[in-house]
Amino acid sequence: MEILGQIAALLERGEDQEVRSLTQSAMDQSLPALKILEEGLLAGMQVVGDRFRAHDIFLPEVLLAARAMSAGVEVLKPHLGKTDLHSRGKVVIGTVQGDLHDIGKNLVGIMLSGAGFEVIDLGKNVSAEEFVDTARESGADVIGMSALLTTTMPAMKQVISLLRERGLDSSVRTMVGGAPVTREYASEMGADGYGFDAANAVECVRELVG
Amino acid sequence: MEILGQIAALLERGEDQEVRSLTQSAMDQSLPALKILEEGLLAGMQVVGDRFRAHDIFLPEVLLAARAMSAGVEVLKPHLGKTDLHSRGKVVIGTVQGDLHDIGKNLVGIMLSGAGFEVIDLGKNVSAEEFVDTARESGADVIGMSALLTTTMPAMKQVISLLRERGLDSSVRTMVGGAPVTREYASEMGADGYGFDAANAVECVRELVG
Amino acid sequence: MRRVVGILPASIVPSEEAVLGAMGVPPGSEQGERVDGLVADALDELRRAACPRGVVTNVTTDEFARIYEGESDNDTPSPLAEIFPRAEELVLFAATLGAPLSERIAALFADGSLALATMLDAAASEAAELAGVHLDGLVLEGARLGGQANQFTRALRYSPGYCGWNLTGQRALFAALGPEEIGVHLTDNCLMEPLKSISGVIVLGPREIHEFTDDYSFCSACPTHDCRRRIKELTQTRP
Amino acid sequence: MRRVVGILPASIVPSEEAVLGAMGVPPGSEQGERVDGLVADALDELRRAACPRGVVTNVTTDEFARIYEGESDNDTPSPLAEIFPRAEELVLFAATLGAPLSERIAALFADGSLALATMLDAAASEAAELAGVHLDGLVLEGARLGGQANQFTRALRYSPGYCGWNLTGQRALFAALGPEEIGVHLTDNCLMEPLKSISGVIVLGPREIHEFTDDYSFCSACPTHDCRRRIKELTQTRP
Repeated sequence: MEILGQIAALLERGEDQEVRSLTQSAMDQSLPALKILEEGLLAGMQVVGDRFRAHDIFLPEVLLAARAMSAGVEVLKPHLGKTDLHSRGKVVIGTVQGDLHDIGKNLVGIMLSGAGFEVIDLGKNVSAEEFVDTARESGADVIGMSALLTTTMPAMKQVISLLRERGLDSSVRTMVGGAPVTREYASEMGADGYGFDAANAVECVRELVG
Repeated sequence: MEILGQIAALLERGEDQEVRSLTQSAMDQSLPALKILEEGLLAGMQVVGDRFRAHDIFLPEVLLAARAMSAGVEVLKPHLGKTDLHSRGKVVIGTVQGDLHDIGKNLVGIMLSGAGFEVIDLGKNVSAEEFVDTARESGADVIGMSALLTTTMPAMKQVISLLRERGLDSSVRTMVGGAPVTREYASEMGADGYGFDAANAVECVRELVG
Repeated sequence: MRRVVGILPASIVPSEEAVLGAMGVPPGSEQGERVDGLVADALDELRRAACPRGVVTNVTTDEFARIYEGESDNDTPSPLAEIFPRAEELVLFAATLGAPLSERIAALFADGSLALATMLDAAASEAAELAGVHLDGLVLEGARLGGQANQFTRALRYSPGYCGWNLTGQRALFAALGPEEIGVHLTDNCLMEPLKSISGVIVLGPREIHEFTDDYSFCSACPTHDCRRRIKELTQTRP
Repeated sequence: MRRVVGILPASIVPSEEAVLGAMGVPPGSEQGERVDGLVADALDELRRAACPRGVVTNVTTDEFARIYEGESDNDTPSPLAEIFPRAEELVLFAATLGAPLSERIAALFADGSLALATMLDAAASEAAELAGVHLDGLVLEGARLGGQANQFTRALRYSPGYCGWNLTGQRALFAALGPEEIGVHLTDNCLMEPLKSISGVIVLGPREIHEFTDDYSFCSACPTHDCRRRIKELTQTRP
């Protein structure tokens, strides 16, 4: 299993080419794809995530690690079962209606993917109906909403209300985040979780799904 | 058959929406797609081409007519046989190696499509091998080459030489054009045809194919 | 006076340290060759796709009072409300990096180049700030040449959405400035399109009028307290 | 003196007539609503995606003699060879509309929007010419302010690839001017990338030195004889 440790270490350093070729070597050695994913790639990303939360490394290195992870996943993809890639849970993310900022939401998507969640990114300016319909149709566990404008924060509340109206609030949990969103505001509007930054959002989803 | 005349007339005026819906109406009346193509769309483009060559209308109107023609062809496409759309012949076009100018070549492509030829556009900076290989594999009747630089004109000669080398010069004819290419230079390098402008290029291909 | 200016892409390219700073990397920390390469790639993309331009227009104190009042939803008190009546000059401004850059960032995200896209987004945010710095310089130089400013005059920018000036203030600002001419438009939610655009007022005056402490009601919710750095720089920079 | 300038997209947007003229439509002929709409769409695209910028640098007559000599493959005689020794000032120039515009044109062609793509291409060619006109104005104004030119001074541009100046002349021109700074690069075949770029020399001098007749050896192969219009405009335009 030495090779899986190597893959994790290379991924931590953001060596995408090497991660790709070593992942291929692991496949050539007939290691199961799911094992390579979990004990190689995801294990490496777990370390990266932990170090990021500990302010030991910063966003650029996380991005490079995520790029290396994608390189490895590309090799594994044809050999993974349909559910392997999102065994940890499925999250629908988007920036709420009226808001065009999506960099924070994109980072959350990168971090969630790196943590082994399946991410459905609806982009920006997403209506309440689109959030809820997508979550229902895809069987998502969590809806993650982002806003950068105070004026668009009420749109988050609309999504939560619509989930309740449709009786989906027990099966689909909600997480909110973005610069103007405080923990108080999040609980006030009835969100199940609050992600104050991209690293924290992963923890938040883990708790909601776990 | 009144409707085919109407389609032709609308196409001549560049009314793309109307050409689309009237082409659909013609289909709904169970007229054969090939008949609509030839007696409606191509008949209209023929008039447009003739008027363009007579300097009665100018390029912008030709472009609008070509756009209307595309709108109509889109409706017919699923109902046309594989060879219907290029029954008049197949032309490979491109700007020769080293040259990045492609507006003249693009116009030739628009005019040839409008005249019912199948056009394979290789883009710009196209090597002699690419011209010849594509022509052979696609069974093209004509290779049309464009150059805007005097320095890239010798690349045209290379294509003609390569065709001869491979013994394809009897089945694939060549046409050259572009600002610095004169009729003298065209015949000197052994091209079968010379298109001095986009309208003329269509005539030239017709002669080469006919 | 109203001026519309083209700004050279090369003059708004931020330093590597500034880009990394915008991504939360503390100054002076080594990031290694791969990160350096990623920043260099992002700056190349920026140089290629950014088309910075700006517009500035002078307004009187009375005119600005009406613009600042806007839709009467600012926080009170606010630093700007106390500062602008004491300004030597007030200049509305907007600047943008243009639509193609925003489209390039979106395209990189869409095709999965997440690392480069995120880095380019950060670089573009810094570049938009530098376009603002460029306008500060233009306005200061113009005011000095015209005799409305002297060697002690300093410029500080304020924007709707910050420091108590409600984002809805964009409407009055846009009506007075007309930044549509440089391709900047306002959405119903008072967001600017393209996204990498900035707008607000440049306040000219002696260093003293710019000073304030960050103890306003809204300061506790401010994630950056960037005012500290900006005010500090005013005392440090030579005229 | 060398100057690098950003030019506002709005200042290089051609008239509808100029765009149609570039497509071979004779002046004054009515084209109808649909064509007008297509031109308007193309000009919107141009305003959005063009990022014009330019660079100019003064050279002495001796320096320009070496640059013009280039790779010794110009036609002789040529108008420029006779004109430049009599110039008051010689200023190398390059201008570009930037890479995103060229990519936009290519994307429109690729997705089958042939009419709009062709119109935008024509509009962009005219816009590149207007960027040259903009540089003429800058250079003339600078020369007048500096006392190197007077009210009778006129500017005319010459470019490698035209009027007997071989295209290979781009190499010496680029080496002396350095237009890479504004994002213009030369291919092995002396083509500029992005495609909508221009380069050459601006010749300043009294109207008389600019006049020549189009009876040089290469004039018979010239498709435009554009020199006639350009020389005529010099006599008509007010300083």
